[in-house]
Amino acid sequence: GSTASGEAAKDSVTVALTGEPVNLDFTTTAGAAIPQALMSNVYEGLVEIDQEGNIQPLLAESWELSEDRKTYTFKLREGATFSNGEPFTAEDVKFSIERVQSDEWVSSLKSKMDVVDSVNVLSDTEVEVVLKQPSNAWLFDMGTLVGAMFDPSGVEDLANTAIGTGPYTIEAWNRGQSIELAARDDYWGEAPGVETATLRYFADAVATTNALQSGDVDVVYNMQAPELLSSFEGDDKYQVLEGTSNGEIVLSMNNQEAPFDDVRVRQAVMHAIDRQAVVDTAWNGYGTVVGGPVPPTDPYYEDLNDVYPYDPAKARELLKEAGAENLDITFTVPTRPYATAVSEIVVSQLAEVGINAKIESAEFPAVWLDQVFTKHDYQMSVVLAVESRDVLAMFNNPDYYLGYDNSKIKDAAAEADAADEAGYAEGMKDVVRTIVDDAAANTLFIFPNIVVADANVTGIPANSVTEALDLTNIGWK
Amino acid sequence: MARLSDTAPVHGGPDEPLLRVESLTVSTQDRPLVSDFNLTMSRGERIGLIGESGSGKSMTTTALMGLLPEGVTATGSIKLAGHDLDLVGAPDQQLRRIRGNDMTMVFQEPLTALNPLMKVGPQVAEIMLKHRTASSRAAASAKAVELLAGVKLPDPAEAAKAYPHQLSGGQRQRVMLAMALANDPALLLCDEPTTALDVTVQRQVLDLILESVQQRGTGLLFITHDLSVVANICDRVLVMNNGQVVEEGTTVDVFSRPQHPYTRGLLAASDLDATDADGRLFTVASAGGYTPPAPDHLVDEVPAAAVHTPGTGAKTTETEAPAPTTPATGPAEPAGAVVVGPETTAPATTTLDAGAPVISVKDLVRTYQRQRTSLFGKRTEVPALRGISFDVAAGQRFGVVGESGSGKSTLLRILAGLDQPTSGSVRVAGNEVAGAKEHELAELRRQLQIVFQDPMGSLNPRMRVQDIIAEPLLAPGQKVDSARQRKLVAEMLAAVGLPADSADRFPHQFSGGQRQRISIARALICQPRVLVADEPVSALDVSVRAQVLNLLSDLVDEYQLTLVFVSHDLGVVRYICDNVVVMNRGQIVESGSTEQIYEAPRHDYTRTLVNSSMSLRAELAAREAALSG
Amino acid sequence: MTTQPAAVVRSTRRRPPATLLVGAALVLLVVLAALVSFIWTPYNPEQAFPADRLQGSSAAHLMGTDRYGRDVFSGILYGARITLLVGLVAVGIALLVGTPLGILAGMRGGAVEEVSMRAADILLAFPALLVAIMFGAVFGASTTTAMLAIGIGSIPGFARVARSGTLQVMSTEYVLAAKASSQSAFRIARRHVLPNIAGMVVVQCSVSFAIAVLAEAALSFLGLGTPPPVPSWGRMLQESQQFLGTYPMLAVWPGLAIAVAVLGFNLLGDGLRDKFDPKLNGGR
Amino acid sequence: MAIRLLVNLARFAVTYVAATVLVFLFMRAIPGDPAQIALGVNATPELLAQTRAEFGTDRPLIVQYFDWALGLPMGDFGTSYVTRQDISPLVLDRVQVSLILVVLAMIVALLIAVPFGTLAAVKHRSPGGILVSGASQLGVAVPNFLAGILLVVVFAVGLGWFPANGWTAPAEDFGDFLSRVALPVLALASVQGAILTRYVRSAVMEVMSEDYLRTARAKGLGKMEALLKHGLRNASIPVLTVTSVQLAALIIGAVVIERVFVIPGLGSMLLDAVGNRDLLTVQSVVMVLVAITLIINLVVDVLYTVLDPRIRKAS
Ligand SMILES: Nc1ncnc2c1ncn2[C@@H]1O[C@H](COP(=O)(O)OP(=O)(O)OP(=O)(O)O)[C@@H](O)[C@H]1O
Ligand SMILES: Nc1ncnc2c1ncn2[C@@H]1O[C@H](COP(=O)(O)OP(=O)(O)OP(=O)(O)O)[C@@H](O)[C@H]1O
Ligand SMILES: [Mg+2]
Ligand SMILES: [Mg+2]
Repeated sequence: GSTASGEAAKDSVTVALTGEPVNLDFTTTAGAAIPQALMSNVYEGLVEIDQEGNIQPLLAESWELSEDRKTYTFKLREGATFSNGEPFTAEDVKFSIERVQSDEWVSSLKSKMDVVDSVNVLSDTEVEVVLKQPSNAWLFDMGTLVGAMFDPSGVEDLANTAIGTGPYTIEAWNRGQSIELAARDDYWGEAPGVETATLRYFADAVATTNALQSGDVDVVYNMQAPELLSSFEGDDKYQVLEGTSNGEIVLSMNNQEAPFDDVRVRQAVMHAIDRQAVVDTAWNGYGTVVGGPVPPTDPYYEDLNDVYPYDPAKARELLKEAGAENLDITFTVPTRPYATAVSEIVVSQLAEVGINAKIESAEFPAVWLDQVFTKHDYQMSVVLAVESRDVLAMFNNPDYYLGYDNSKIKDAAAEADAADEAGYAEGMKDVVRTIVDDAAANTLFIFPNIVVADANVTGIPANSVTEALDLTNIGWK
Repeated sequence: MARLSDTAPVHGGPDEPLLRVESLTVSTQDRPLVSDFNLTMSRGERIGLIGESGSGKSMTTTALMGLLPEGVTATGSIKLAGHDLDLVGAPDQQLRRIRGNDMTMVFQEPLTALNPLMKVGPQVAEIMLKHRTASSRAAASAKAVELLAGVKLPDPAEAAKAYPHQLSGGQRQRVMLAMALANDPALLLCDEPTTALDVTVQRQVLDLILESVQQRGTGLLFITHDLSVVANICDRVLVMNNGQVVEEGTTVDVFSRPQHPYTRGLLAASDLDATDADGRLFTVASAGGYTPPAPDHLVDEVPAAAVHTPGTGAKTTETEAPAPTTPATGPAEPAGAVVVGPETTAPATTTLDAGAPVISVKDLVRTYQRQRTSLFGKRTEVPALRGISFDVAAGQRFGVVGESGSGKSTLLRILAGLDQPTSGSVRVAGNEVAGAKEHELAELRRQLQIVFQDPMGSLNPRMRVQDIIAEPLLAPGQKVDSARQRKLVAEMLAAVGLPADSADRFPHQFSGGQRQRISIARALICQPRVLVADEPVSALDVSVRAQVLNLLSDLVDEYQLTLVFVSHDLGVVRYICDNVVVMNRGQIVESGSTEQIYEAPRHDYTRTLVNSSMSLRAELAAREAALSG
Repeated sequence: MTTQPAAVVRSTRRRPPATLLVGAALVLLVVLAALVSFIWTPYNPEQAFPADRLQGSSAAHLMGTDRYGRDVFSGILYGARITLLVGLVAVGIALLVGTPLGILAGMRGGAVEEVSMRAADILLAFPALLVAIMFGAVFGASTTTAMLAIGIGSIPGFARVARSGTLQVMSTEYVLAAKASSQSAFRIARRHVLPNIAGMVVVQCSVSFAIAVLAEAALSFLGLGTPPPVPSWGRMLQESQQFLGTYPMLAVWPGLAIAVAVLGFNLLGDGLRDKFDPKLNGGR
Repeated sequence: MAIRLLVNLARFAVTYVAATVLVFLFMRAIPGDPAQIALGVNATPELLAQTRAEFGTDRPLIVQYFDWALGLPMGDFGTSYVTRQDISPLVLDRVQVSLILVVLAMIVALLIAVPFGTLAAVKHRSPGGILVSGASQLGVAVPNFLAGILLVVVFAVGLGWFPANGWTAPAEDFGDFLSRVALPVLALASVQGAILTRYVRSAVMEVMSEDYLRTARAKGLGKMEALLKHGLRNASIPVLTVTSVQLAALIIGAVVIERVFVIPGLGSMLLDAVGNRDLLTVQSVVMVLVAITLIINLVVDVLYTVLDPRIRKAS
């Protein structure tokens, strides 16, 4: 931890987080907690996604894309080593990518590597990746956890030891309390501003700010209780950063089940809900209302608020048209603070247009995954979708729990992925617009990434663009 | 600290009375319990307080101690020599220094008066430690054992380590007494300290009290129902009735020339040799035709051995009851347990089935495990019954007398199926009790009722008297509607001499004797065939005692009730029982018809017992003789 | 017949103790609130008015509004229903199952005692939370499942309290006396054991009531209790946590309501306990 | 003695086995697939099957049961498929933390409850007694998380006397341990103390009218003194019962306080494990709880007979 703030030349920083990793192996265990702690800090990829959502070189100094947009040739950074002392080479790239495709990886994210046809080592520092078809998404994904670079000798016990090329190693893990990261002195890049960075885990948002106020932690990252911010906002001792994340609060409607198999009913829901009011009441006004399932940091983002303005009269009309007046529905709400907060206001607004939603809680994740996600046994739900660039994952799959009929976007999406960057953005915008027009789901708002920190801490990544919490640049004024 | 002893007191001259009580009135919110009580006691004086049960005797003494129960208040004035303050309304702070030191009290009910979770030794030691009359904890413990020995508790060192529930009623009472004597008080208040004691021990204990009182000039206020005890030890007597002192005077005057009709009634009722025209014992109500004993022409009737002069009694009784030396009827020869044929002593009705005995006890042994005193200490065994055998025929009135702690209560508990023998067999009304399961005892219980020795403990504090008495009517098989229940209860209350409105009160609102009557009423309400009664009249004043004894006689006659009657009062046993067994140390040392035992005791212990018993006439005569001689 | 002390005054009903009166009054208040909520609340307690959020007390909103702009007073009235329901049903379950179990164990001894007390032990070790999670997961979380889980979780407490009291009562002579008059075990339990352990059991009831109300709050928060938007005092309190620094009144109202209910039941419990102790009030 | 010990052990064992079956079945009855949770959204059926095989959750229940239960006597709780670690040391760590927290809290609670409860009983008609009763009743009405939060707001955030939260093992740094454990113990103890106060009051009321207290006063003991020396032990049986029940319940019941003060106790472990459907860990935690509860009860039963010699002989 840290001592009283304001002291000069501090060499450690403590970050408060909610949600502790259960183990260190994101290749077999889902959830954002593991990559949050490890990516960028312990593991690195060939590329990284910067705060604006752009792809930047990391372990690859540069890369070239072939004319047919199918072959990437990476030139690797020299002098990078794993924390076990092994040098980072092209062989490791091949090993890492192929491992995702193997049975060793059981995370569902492995499908992102399906597009890779082969990996060829050209030299120690040059590697060529051949794709089955052109893909814009792939390179972006290489900046997320599937692109993490492993050493063949460092994957024995991934659940408990993490060996990567990043600026930190795991010094200690106090289960139930904290993970201590120690800066490596043989890191290839610029050393972080601190010797140790401690990630302390809290189950409760109020406890994080208490710890900040009593000086036990220096940074509260991804703060979950926006109502508490008011006491920090006017105070010089603290800085409050309101970044964005790639998490969308999605009010899902089961597209395959009555009454939401009728597009008019879904559209009625879109009109019935005042999304700004939802943000204001449920999350104290923090969060961005965008009207579509795409966060502003994505290249194909656009403001789609105009498509379905808040218009209860219109909603009622649509319902009448669909013959769905005085609708009784069940609203399955996962047991998460954001979900409960959102559900209360949503129910109230739905009631105004004559939709009587009965809330049923579902324990998250176990019951929710089982009931809603796997069995599709629900009518309406709400969930925070945190994966980056997940529009297609959600809507381009009729078997997905949303049950959106993807026939209209399937081809367009494939086309966009294969196009060049500009074409990709444009193509995806069309896809997204189609999804929104069909009212496939109601994206209520983009979840904010709120950070409260000691005013003297620098280098805090305000936006959460991927799952990683990048502590490479953290330090003290 | 002003301690009063045989040496000169700190304040006042020797003429100053030890205790002066002026117009003491004790009342609850809605009625007076004691009114206008006056008393002046000088040093070394021994005053008896007698009177009807519930007349306020205990309340008076409790008021002197300043320990009235919640909701009961006292007015008037109480002055104790050596203390300037009036004890009525004095701050607890001050009273605390007096209580237990200058003034001590033996409470009426020994079972509930002792802390059930503390060994008795430490309970006795505590009073010395509290007033620093013992130099150290060890000294106090040693003194406590000494005191327990002084009150004739067998094996005092072991007894000191026992919990109250492991001691017999009489033993507990003696523990209380040891406590009260510990600090050589200036004033000793005794509330029926010997009710649970057999006559030999009673004798010894009385002598002990007398001895310490005489040596130290202690003032003694002694409550008892036993007029012969009063005659034996008290110089003066106060007679209370209905919350008021109705007569006061020297013992001889009051007992031989009673002025107040109530006193006369008491005397009549206490005289078990005298009966009224119907052949029943006198009660206060029927005492009209009774002539009190005139000591002068009775002297020659007194058996020589029964004459006691204060302070010398101890010599006539053996300190240790003799170990059974080949008793006339011992456990070895159960057949010898005499079944006295009904024809010899049968009361009026003789239509008895003389064949099968109602109760048949063979080789009965009960050994208690006295709990380990510490977690790993070893257990000690207490042989309460060491193999006894006897038979009781139907309609018989069977008396059990014997030393305190000789196993009488244990025997009765086993007869009632409330305790299991260690070995031996017990048949009651055709049911084997030994080893019987709870449901197998149902039949037994329909036929047998028990009156417990300790009245308070056997009454549920949360039940009204109505429900307590009616309880046996609710036993399976009985079908009595509630109106009839009320009627029966009312009848029983009248029969035991309790006011009808007692039915709606709770047990703690009654005096000791009243409680005993409640438990007798409960036992008799369903007219059992067998009644086992453990000291059922020892807590009763003589008038009520006479009433209850009459009641028992009636029942025996009317319903062929078989009675097993435990008492230490030989007079009572003699009056009511036709057969007697004498118990000592868990064994029957002698048995036979009452007359036979009383007139010609064969065993040493029986002789001691008979000799130790006191009679009013004898005591009065002795007192007269001492005065004139 | 001996003369008896003149007039033993007939037992007259005396005024019930103050605790009993105050307790009854407070409980009545809660019951009234619950009843009133069936016919009238100032606003629909479930309806959010985002424009009116987080207002202080005013004529329009007696207790202000919460983060959703819901009227707190309406919520308090409505929540009384949930609170009463949860408290009474949970305590009822525990009382009706635990007390007889404990008495049975204390009276019978032997195998019965062994089995029932070990069962109570296991139940005691089994976190109510886990039971609630299971019910919630299997049947869908609701007020009912929460009530059941809390009730079941409270059984061992009652069983143990009842058993230890029973053991003490069974060692008294009045039970011996009852046995001697052939009273059935059931009757002994009802007439001797129950009245004499009632004091402890009543206290256990009132404490359990408090615990149940608060546990419902905790379960609601974990999504295992009354689902939103139905207001329950516990959840209102939980939701106000974040506003302690800014709108403390949001915590004060439900906190006060819970305190009133709990206090009411506790006082009632104490009062009853003292009233039924004949030694304490002269038995009148 | 030896036989009694054996009987007790056998009884313990049977109860324990019954509990294992119950816990095991219970955990299987709860919906939620551990493999599904490990893989999260987007899991494909093939991956799920593969993961289940790896976890062993696809085996017949009876096999799973014995696989787990047979390890228990050896203190082997198995390996969690969520944390991929041996469960035993992890659970033991948490048990230590919880026991320290809860036992300390219970001690403090008793230190509050015994004097105040006695006072409330002795002075049950005077303002002081009514005040104590009232305060204890209000105390019962305070949720312990609220007590915790208020303590933090005042003493940690406001006055800065204590750290707001966190845990340090006593062996590691005793001073820091004390400063961190103070507030959570106080939060738990204040509420538990209020609850116990009520039981103490009731029990003391019960003994106050007993004759032996009058005897004690007749010896010259003051009212209070008599009560302390002769009454408390008599009143202690029901209080002991409740204390033991509360103690057992609190080990998990402290979870809310663990959350507020970020303490790595058994309660939060259980909650996390249930959330992750970490079946083996949940089972193990519950079995540890069962063991603790049984031990507490065994001790309490012995204490009963030590405290009250009248209670049934060595049964
Ligand atoms: N706690 C109490 N509250 C009210 N009345 C009581 C209480 N205790 C006793 N009494 C009543 O006070 C009267 C006097 O009782 P007390 O105990 O002094 O009688 P006693 O003369 O000692 O009788 P006994 O010889 O039977 O012991 C009785 O009528 C009894 O009913
Ligand atoms: N529960 C017990 N545990 C251990 N010893 C006991 C127990 N009950 C009685 N005793 C012992 O057994 C012996 C017989 O006791 P019992 O009560 O039968 O005597 P008793 O003849 O009725 O005496 P008393 O006339 O004094 O009432 C006594 O020495 C007593 O100390
Ligand atoms: Mg008396
Ligand atoms: Mg006896």
